Amino acid sequence: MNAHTNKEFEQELRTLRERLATMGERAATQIALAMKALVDQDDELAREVIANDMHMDRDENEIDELALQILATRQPVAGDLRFITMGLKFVVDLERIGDLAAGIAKRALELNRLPTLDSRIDLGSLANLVQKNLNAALDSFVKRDADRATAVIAADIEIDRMNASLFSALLAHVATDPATVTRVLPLTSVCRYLERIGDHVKNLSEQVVYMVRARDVRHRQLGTKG
Amino acid sequence: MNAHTNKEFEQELRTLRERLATMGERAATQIALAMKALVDQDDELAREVIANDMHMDRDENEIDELALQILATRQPVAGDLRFITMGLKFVVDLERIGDLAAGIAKRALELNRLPTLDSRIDLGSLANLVQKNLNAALDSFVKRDADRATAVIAADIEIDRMNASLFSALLAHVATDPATVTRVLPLTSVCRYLERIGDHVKNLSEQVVYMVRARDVRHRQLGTKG
Amino acid sequence: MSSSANLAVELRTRKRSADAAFGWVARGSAAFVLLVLAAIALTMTARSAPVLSAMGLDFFTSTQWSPPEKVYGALPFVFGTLFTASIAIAFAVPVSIGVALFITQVAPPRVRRYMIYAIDLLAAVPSVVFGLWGVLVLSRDFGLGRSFLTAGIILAVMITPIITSLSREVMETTPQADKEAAIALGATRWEMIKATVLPHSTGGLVGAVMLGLGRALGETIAAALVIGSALGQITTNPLAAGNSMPAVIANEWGEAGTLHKSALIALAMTLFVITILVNLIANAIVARAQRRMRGA
Amino acid sequence: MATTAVTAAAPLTTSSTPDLRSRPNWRATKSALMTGVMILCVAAIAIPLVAVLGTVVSRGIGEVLRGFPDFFTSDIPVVSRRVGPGMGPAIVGTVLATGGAALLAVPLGILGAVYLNEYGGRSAFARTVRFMTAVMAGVPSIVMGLFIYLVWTMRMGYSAFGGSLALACLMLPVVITSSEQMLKLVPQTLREASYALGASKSRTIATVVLPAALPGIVSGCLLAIARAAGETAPLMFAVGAATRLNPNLIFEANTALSLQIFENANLAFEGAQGRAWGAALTLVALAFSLTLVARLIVKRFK
Amino acid sequence: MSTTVFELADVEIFYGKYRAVRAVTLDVLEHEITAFIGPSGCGKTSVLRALDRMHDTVAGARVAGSVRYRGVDLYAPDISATAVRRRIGMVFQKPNPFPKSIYDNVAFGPRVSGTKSKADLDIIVEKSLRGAALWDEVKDRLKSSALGLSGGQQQRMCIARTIAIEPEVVLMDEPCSALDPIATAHIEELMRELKSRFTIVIVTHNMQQAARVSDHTAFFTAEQDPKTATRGGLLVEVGATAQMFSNPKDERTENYITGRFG
Amino acid sequence: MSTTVFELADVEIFYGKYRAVRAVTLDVLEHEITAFIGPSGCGKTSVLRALDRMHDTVAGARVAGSVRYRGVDLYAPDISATAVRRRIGMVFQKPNPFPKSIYDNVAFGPRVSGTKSKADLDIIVEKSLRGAALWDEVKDRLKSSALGLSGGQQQRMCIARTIAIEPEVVLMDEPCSALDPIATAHIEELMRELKSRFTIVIVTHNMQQAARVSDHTAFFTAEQDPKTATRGGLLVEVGATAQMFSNPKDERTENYITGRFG
Repeated sequence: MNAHTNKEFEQELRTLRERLATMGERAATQIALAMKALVDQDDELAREVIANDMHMDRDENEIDELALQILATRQPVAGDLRFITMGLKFVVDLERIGDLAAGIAKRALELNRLPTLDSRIDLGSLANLVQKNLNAALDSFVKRDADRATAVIAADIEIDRMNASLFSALLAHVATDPATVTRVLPLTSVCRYLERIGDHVKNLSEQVVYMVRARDVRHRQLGTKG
Repeated sequence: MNAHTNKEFEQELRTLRERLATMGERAATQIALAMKALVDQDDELAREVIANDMHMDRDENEIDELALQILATRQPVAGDLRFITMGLKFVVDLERIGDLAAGIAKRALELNRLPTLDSRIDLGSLANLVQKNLNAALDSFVKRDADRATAVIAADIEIDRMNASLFSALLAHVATDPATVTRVLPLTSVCRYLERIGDHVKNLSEQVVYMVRARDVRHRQLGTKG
Repeated sequence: MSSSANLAVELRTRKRSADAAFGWVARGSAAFVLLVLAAIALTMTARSAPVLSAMGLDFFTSTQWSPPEKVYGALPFVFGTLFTASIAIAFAVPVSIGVALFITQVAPPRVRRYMIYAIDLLAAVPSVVFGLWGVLVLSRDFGLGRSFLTAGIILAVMITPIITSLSREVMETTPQADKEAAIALGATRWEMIKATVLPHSTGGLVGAVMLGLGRALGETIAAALVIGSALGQITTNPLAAGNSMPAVIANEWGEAGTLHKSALIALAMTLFVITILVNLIANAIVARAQRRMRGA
Repeated sequence: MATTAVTAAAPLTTSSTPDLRSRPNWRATKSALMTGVMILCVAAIAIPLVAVLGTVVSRGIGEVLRGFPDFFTSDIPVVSRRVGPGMGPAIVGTVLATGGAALLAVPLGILGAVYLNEYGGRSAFARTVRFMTAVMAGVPSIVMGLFIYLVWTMRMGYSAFGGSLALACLMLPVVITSSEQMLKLVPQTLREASYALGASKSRTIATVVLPAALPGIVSGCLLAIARAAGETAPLMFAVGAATRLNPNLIFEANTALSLQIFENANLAFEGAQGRAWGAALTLVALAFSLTLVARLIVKRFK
Repeated sequence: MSTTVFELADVEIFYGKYRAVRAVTLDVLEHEITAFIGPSGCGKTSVLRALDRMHDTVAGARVAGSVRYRGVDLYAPDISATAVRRRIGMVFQKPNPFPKSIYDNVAFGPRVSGTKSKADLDIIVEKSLRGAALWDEVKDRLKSSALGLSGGQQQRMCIARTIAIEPEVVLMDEPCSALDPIATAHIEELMRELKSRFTIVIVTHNMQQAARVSDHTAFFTAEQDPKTATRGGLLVEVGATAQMFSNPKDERTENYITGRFG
Repeated sequence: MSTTVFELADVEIFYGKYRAVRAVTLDVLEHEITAFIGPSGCGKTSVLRALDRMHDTVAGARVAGSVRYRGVDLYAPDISATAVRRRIGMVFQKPNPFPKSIYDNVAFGPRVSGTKSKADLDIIVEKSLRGAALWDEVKDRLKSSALGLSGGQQQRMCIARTIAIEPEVVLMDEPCSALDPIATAHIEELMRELKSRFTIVIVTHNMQQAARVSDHTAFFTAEQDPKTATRGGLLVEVGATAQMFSNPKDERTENYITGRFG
């Protein structure tokens, strides 16, 4: 597509795009750091992640403000409008991802106060998959690549599957050793957080497909969630 | 404020408002029915709630479509624009509330397959508080009552507090009787779902305040979440 | 709602003879102008034939006009006509444009309104009244006598309101936006006039001047009264008595014989041709100016 | 020129107080000077015109008021030397000749203008007619008088109607040109509005275009009539001479105010000159009132 | 499914030898507002004027292709332009009241069509002025000149004058371009009210206006004409307005409506 | 903090005895675009014309209150209107080129100001036309008539003509109302470029245009004037444009910009 005749408008759209990408990167970093804090039992890092969530909240406000200002002053239509409204919903998911990363960090703090679980549950591969998906979703957004985004949506099934098997494993742990229940509970939370992050990533990807293809894939395919 | 000179625009805004209110009511109903299914151990009702979530998804799509169409054809500014962008974010929360209600129904199905827990945990009062808050938030939206919405935001602390105490009670249960762990886990999920619904209700209220007062209360007060 | 077939019937053409008839009546009226002009040209040519065949080209070059000797040389009258008209134009044009500029660009609205009325009224004063004033006041009471100059002045006074009135109308059509553009660029009033009013009005001003010239050339009565009726004078002394084509015709027609009448008709024919030429030149200038204004 | 290096100007940020005071300079002086010249022009034309009108009024008013209203009703003295009224036959003659001319030229001229503007447009025939109209407008009045003498007076004799014919020929191009101008000023959108409402072309012209242009057309016609009323030369060849009232348009020689002024101006008699001034005042008043009515019509409908 | 009022197929409009617009194939549906948008020189006004044979009044203009009105070929040799125009009214860019009274303006069309009775005319004038939402503002001065009305009122009077002939279609050629936002809003509201009784086609160079009022939008643009090697207009895309402005099919449309003018 | 270029305090403008606009107190900041919006008759154009003393050319017009330009009272008795207008340029609603060549149009201002040298004028003309983004389109026909340009080009040439006098401020009175969306977009883009060199004040009745181009917006409206009992204009609200269009302070502003015209 051509550039806008109105260069200020063009610049504002570019800023919005960059802000969204930056916020996405921040979300990915937050997840990675939270998982690192959990694995390394690093209290300080966990607290840092929790503190950093403030920036994500600020991002959301500022991006909303920018989008609103563009809507008010540029009266965008068609592709531009889809992009901006997508941005408005995009930040909701990113902000929640940030909240969930902070949640993982909080659970890490809880776990660090408890004795370590003997046989470690493999949360890492779930976290890796989620992060990979998030990065793919952000990439599909930056490159306006609907096919890539569609692949992310499909990959969410794998996350759900992995989460279910991890959950059974954790339950099995409790069954064999009831005393571990207080330690297992935060871990099930982390599991669920990762799964919810996966859901948000799926939403992000649906927004990307919607923006690029201009048809609503949300809730049409892939059945219900929850 | 006066009516719009453009009566079609006026009608579209009214439709959007009504659709949002209807979707809000549906969300409240879904929570109530899910809790009833849980308490009454009613499998059929639980399955109905899960099936109904489809309607909430459709609501979200249709409201988004309407909002986008209004933005594309009416070029709204000022109060109208704030209302429409609020609507776009409002439905995100309502749709998630719907998902969470369906989640409660799914947990109810799981629990119904397990023996009943001897001493029942009082989830009812938490559910009541959440529903009360949701209704208050919807009411504040319909009546454009920022004070009421602010009260809802404040009340969320009570939900968090109640959730924390329920959680300790559930853990105490497992500690005294390790065999109950498989039954307690779904209950902790329900707890968490209710708390998350509470968070979404808080978000809804923040949107209402934003729309009415035109200043961003989101994330400014009340510290971080998660 | 009628079906498509009914609709087609309804939309069908009905003969509109009244419409066509009206068009032809209008066309016929327009053609009348051609008819009259052709009749003028034919009649005048036919009637001036005798003197032209008698005198040949000498009619236009000879300075001798002597009806008793049947010698008819029109040159002095052609000269007299052009000379008086030139004097009139020389006086009238600068004054007219100055007055028109004053009315349109300088005068306050109230003064402007009254001046416009005054000028329009003066343009309607019949030429014979100026002639009367010229002969009884200017030449007799002021002692200016009957001369080229007297005739020129009378003609100038006569055509000034006409040229002023037309110039004013043209100048008023200068778009306010153009004038404001010049003012907004820091121009003074005179700079604004030079940049917008004058270029915009060029075509119309030329038209106005040419119309004035046509009037001055063709004006019979005022000239006949004050020019002096001298025969055969070709002199650039403005105070000398002279004669002009229309004045000669008016003064001599009454007592003219057949060939003399033919000579006077030939004189009228000459006057006719000169005014047509003036008009054609004026039209061409106006058209060119308009083309330039349109930016082609 | 295209190779000239152009550097962007530095922003004109002058935070200091700008000097905007007026001070004398050549440009302002020149402008004032030119305004002065214009005022001189006004004076240059006002003086002779006021003198002419002043003389006409001061010399004419006495003549007109002497034995009022005899000046307007009595016959013209057969003996020019005689002092006294009146101008009755000349006034009637002027009205007859001018009125007849108007009846001939106005309908013909307006229809011709309708053709030129509404039908002809830029067609070859219309362009020819337009050009010939301009030529005809330039025909000197005395030529028109001669023409009428040759085609009419020589056969039918002197009469007011001959004058009418001559004046009509003079008026026709003026009426056509001014009417076409007025029709041209009627916005095309009005015609389109009428067509869009299902009106035919003749209906559109009759009920929309002509009414819209009417004030301008009437005013143009009145000005043409005013000018015709003051014409002298064409009447000399067509109207003849008379001293008695002749209310008949078609037959018998007649006279007119302008003819009387012309004839009496050349006579050295006090009475004749007095009557000439009286006739001049009458003629001027007639022309003025027609002009004023024309202007009022335009102003009223603007 | 709405009735199709106009059916244009491969319409081209020529001024002399110049092909001003080509490739116009579109349907206009009953009781809808159809908007024509596009840049200057895209031929949108030419196409509008082809719908009530206003090109007949312009020397050298010619319409090729098929223009059908309810199935009837409007350019068939035996079709009367005045009869067509009495079915298909037109409102113009600048308010163009006749220099007559308000009453005579509105009664003009009915009188042309043969209505003479004062009583009938009174009823028509009142009904039309009410229809144009102007009655209350002018009922006390029906006999005063229409030129004394404000610009917005004049335009509404022109609409009243048009609907007084009870047309089936009202064509509007940039009816608000000479008006301020308030008068524009009133005219737009009036259009929405009128569409229950008439079919409306509007040309506008204000895209937002097309978005606000129309049900269907046709986007025209100007491009090099491969046949004549001059710039000429053509139809790019027709579609439901909401879809055109949120999700146009053609990239040229998207570029234009989003303000990417190259 | 930007420098204040204009400082208006309690400005009122009279035409004869009629008070056309009142209560105008606002600042115009350097290197910004300030837009005046509001319905017809709100006095926005009158206020604009007060900024370069264009009211001097209208008999009976009078400006009351204080109009300060960089601290200087523009209406002080010893201030020269022509000197003011050389500092403060103006672009009008309809493109109004002089009937001269493009070159002579642009060189008009500099010539009036005393620049005679052909070489200097050449440089000024090129620079100004480049500044108005018109150079490439007209460099090969500088000597042909400016009236042969398209509407949008004419308006850009008028802007070039204005910036040729190197003013500090450019006032624009609805500069795009006679143009189509594409020409409008180009003029708007030009305005955004020019604001790095000039301070711009624009009157527009297109609210979206104000939203698109301006940094600050002043909203005027027309109301019953309590003093004269006639309808007159007044200033309602001034603010940053983004804020005015997303969150105006005054309800009258909100009603107007959202299209609630009563």
